Amino acid sequence: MSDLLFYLLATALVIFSLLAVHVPNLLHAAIALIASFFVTAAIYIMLEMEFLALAQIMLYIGGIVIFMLIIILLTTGIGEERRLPVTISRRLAGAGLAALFLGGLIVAFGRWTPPAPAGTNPAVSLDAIGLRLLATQNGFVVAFELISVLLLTALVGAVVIARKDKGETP
Amino acid sequence: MTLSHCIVLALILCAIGVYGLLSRRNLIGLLLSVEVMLNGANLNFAAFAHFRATDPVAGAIFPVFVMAVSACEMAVALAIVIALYRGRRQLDVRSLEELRG
Amino acid sequence: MSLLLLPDLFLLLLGVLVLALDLLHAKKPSASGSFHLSWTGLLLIFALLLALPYDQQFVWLGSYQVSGTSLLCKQLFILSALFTVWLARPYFRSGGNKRGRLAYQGEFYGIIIFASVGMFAVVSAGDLLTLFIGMELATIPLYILAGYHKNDHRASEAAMKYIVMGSLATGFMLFGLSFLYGAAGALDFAALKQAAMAAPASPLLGLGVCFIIAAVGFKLTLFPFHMWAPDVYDGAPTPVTAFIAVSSKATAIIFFLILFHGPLAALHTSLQMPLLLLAGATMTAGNLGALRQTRLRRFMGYSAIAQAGYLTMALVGPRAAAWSSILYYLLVYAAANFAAFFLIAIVGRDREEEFSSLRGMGKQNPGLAAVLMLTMFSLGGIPPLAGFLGKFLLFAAAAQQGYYAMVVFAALNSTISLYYYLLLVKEAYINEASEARPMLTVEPLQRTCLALLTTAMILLGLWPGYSDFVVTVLR
Amino acid sequence: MVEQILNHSYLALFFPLAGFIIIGLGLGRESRKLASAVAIAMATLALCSSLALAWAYKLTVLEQPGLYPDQTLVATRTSWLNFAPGMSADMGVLLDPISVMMLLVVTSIAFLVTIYSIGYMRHDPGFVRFFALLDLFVFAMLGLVLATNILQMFVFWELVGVSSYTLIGFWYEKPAAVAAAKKAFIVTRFADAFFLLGIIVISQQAGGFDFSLLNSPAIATLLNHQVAILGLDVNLLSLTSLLIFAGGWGKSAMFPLHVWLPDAMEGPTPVSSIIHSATMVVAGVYLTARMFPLFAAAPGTLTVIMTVGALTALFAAVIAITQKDIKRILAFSTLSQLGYMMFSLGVAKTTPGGDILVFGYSASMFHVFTHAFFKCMLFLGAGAVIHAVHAGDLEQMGGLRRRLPWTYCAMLTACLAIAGIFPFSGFWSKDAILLAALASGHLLVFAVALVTGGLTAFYMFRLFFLTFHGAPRHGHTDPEDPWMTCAIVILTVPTVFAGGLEHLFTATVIPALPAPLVHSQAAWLPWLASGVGLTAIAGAWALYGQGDLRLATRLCQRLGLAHRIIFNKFYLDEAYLFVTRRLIFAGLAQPAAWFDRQVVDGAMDLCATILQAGGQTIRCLQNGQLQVYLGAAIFGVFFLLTFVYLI
Repeated sequence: MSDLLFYLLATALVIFSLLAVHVPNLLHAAIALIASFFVTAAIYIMLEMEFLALAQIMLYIGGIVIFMLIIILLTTGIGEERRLPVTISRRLAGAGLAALFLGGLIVAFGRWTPPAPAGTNPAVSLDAIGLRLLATQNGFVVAFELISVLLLTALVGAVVIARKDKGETP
Repeated sequence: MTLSHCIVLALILCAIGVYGLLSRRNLIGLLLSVEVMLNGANLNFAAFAHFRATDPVAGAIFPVFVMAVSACEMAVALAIVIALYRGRRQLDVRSLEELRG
Repeated sequence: MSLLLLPDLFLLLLGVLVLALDLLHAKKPSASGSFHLSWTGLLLIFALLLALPYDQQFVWLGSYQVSGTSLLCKQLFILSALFTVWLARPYFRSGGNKRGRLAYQGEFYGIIIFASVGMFAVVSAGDLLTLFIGMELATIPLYILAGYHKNDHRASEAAMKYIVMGSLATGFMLFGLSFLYGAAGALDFAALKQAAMAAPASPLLGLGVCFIIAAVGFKLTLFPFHMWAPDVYDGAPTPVTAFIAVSSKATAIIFFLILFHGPLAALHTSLQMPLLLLAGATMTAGNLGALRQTRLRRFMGYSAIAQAGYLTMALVGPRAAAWSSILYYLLVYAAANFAAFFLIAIVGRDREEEFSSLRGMGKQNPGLAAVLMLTMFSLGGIPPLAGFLGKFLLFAAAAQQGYYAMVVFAALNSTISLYYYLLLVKEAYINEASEARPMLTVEPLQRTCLALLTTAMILLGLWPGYSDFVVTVLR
Repeated sequence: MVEQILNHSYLALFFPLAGFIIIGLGLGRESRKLASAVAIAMATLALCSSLALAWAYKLTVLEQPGLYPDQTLVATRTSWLNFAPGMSADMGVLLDPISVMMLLVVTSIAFLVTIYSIGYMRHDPGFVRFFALLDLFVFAMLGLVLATNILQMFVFWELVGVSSYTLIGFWYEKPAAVAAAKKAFIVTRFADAFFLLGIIVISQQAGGFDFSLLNSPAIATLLNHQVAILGLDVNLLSLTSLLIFAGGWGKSAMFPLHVWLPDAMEGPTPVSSIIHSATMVVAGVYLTARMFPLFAAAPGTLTVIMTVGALTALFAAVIAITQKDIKRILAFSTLSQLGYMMFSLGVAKTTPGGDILVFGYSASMFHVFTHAFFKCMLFLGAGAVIHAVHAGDLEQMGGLRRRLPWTYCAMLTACLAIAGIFPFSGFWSKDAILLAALASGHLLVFAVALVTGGLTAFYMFRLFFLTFHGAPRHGHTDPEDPWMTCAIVILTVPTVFAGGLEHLFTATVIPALPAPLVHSQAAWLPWLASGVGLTAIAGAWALYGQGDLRLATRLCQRLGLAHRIIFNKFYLDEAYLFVTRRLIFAGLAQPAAWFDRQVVDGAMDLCATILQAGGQTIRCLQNGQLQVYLGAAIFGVFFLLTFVYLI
């Protein structure tokens, strides 16, 4: 049962992701990306990572994609990409290289034989995550602090770059 | 559903992202493709954490950090997109050809 | 807590202070408060770094470790940030550069400092997560900086190319880290080391290492991941180019050192072949690419690619040789590159940053031309300048593993590089072609910096005790 | 007193460096008087200190052979570079017979060239810069000569390259000068790439850099085994010694890396003079001599050295016959003489009986010594001629005998010396080399040496007659400059008499040899060599010296034997004409010159073209298209994936 569900979800994920990178209309692509993120969240739940699923929906979908949608609307207008036709040869080249790449990856990965007892870990509880994030031993406090610095820098930088200055000559 | 299947799925997402990067012409489309790739990487972490890792919590936390990092990256990227768009009024990746040689 | 953490904390604090100070000056675009605060702060932190003991080790919260070697790396990063700040100063004044005045001075320095915090984190990381975040913090700010000439198409183009390539690198990095995590089962280096020793031939490790070499290869400009570099070097503002060329590259190579001579040391033997191939291809691509350039920053981009090849070659050496030769070379390379970029900044004040703008320098500014010649000789590896010993140590590190053919290949490559470095010297000594141009103006700050850098290039070559010192610290 | 001198042995190095710093950094462009004063003072001080050092060395080492069995004295040593405990490279001053000899030669020639340059560069706007760079050059060469270890030698070796670059390109307004400087630098650097690897390999194997260590038999034994490199089975000792020799190959401009040397004539003539006589090109020979014990132990290395040397000697001499520019002829003659020194080292191997025969070694060093003086003088004389007629082409000279009497006499002695005529210095050293070649049993090399000697005499006297004899083919002539003449005249002394020191050389350079070989072993050899030389001179006379009978008579009386041969058997002269003009000139020399220009130079150009094409390819790939970059990166990862199979 759960296997079947996984394959269904995996197929959906691949299809939505393909749509996200393939459809000419950017708005549609962004919506496909949102859909693929939702499917990913579902897979996380299957992997017993509820916290991750939640973060996926709130952070990724709530943050990035909406942000991106706004930019798409702001800069290109709906359906802008129609004016940038992608030739079939370009698509083929891209697809060919990607397929080659994937082939290489899978062949390389195929050399790995998973160890025999293929059990699973117990579900990661939210408590464990919270405790680990702020643990003094083997925790992620430093990474947590660093990411705040990163956010601050990116914010400041993005404002500096995106801001339209007065009296600026184009 | 096994670990290998999950990883192959993640690798397929990576290749899809690569396909997008190579074939898209709109710069925002390129950024979308990168997101697909990062999503695949997160899936990888989650899969390893679920099936194999001795320290599954770490694998559950890592993707959250990845999301934050990619949010930063997108914020900066989109700011640059805006700056670029202001100057050129177009976002065709092929128009980026002033710097060459 | 320990004294050893102080530089990192002070640097963080300095970044915040610079940004805060800038808020006070929001109305005055050319206020110099943030500039003075930045460089004095950086200088003090450098002094602090020098004063700290090298023989102690401190692990903070299990994931942040400060040791003698990380202190040495941090000194390098601070120096690079310091010279970047000095180099950037004229760009915020009107008339300081032909491409136009930059705005948002405080933010610029703040971002440089925060990026340096990220580099600090890379050299101090104790687990893969901190390493990853540090690497991103050391990179994402650079995308912003590359596009700092907002109204210049070329700068925006450079920033765009940089961020797209960088994002791909981030994707590779994540896949690599996830495979390493899969192989080790945990994120800390100790677990990784154990896993690598237990099963060095695991394909998971192999995949992880491939992706990581690719990802860090972007930052180190290894062939064929180098292609963004000439474009970004060309489009970004000169101080940013210098910062990318020195700090970002140093971070990347130190990342490799930490990984391949630390947790993944068990794979070192099998890594040598791919690393050497990459190194050989990189130095050739860089040297050939530089042969026919006419734009100065683009030229420096290719030259930096070639240098990355030499650096990578030394990775195959034994641990002590690799660390000492690479750190020494980075120092030497930083001095020569900053000198070159100061010269480019001086030329770029009223002229295009092209080869032909150097003409007449030998007559009008003989001092500058002499510095140019020294810099190019140092980059080309001519004794007694520091570049020679740097290269010698790199080559010796590779030769210690018996890769003689590679050393000859690299040495011949450096002969090619001499050709184009001399091209620049020749240009400076050619007389003014047609129109009479005003003399180049050199600000006192630039003069001081150039004097410092030239002295460093000469002294490091004459008393190369530094590499010896690195070996002592490593023990 | 002696100890004081030895303790301060670094002073010999210090004075030229001080000169460079004072003149280069301290003086402005216009302080010509001061600059020349400082330059002369420093050159004098350097000469004095080196004389004192030689004296102290003689008292300490040579007169106490028991204390210093290998005659080597490290006078100064400071720690410089520590690679590992027990493995460090120092900076120091090494005194042994050849370094002391070179020290004296370099400082004395530098002293004379400095004096000469004051006259020669009088009107040059770069007067002050010239002396600064000259001092730097001398400093670099002295550092090379006195190096105690191979790394120090390499550092100064490259510094010689740098300073020669600045000197050859001294007139940087001339594109040809800049190109020549660059060519010299890059070609020698190319060879140095191998030299550097040689240093790295040997230092790692031996665990040190000192010459005393590297030349010890233990190291040769240690290295003497087969290793697999790129699938080939090679002897590590041969490989290492050849790598090190490659440095000398480039620096001493052995065929086919000689292409830079004729072009280097673009520099001012005093520079050519010092480069060709005592510095730079001799450095390669000096390196070979310095590492000789190692080379001698390696199978095959000495054969390579000998072959390359003999080939260069003959090849360059043949080409010199065709040249028209006075300085180019001298350049090719330098090449030829360097070939002499090189193969002389190469034949210094083992006799059929198995004894070590190092007579070639001392002969080579002796030739370095004598050649330095007469070659320096030839260039200074050529400079004086060029200075007088403002041209370097032989076709614009002629009849300068009366205008430049001092130069004329001096040049005559130098030409006689290089032609190997008794009793001038060249006679003795060339004879020693011929004897070494003969004694080694390499008859082909001996024949080459003999023929080259004849050719040398021929082209030198061709130059001499075309310059000074016949009718003037030029307009205005400047008078002789006292500074220049002074230097030239002083040089005649060693040019004539340096040969008398031969015994000193054989006695000190190879004291271990029980009974030094003397001329009596092949009494016919000096006669044969002189005969060839005189015949060649006569031939040159027949071809180029005619039209001035009075001088011809005087010359013929002086050269009694050749006179009689030519006058009594006139058909010989005809035959000689046929041989020289038809066979050698048209059949051999011109094709050789063509080969040199088109093939050897062309090969270098081809390399450059290939590299440039590579550069163009890289530029084409870098077409600005982001997705091409991305694709390249994807390919990169794809290829990296093979690594998974490697582990």
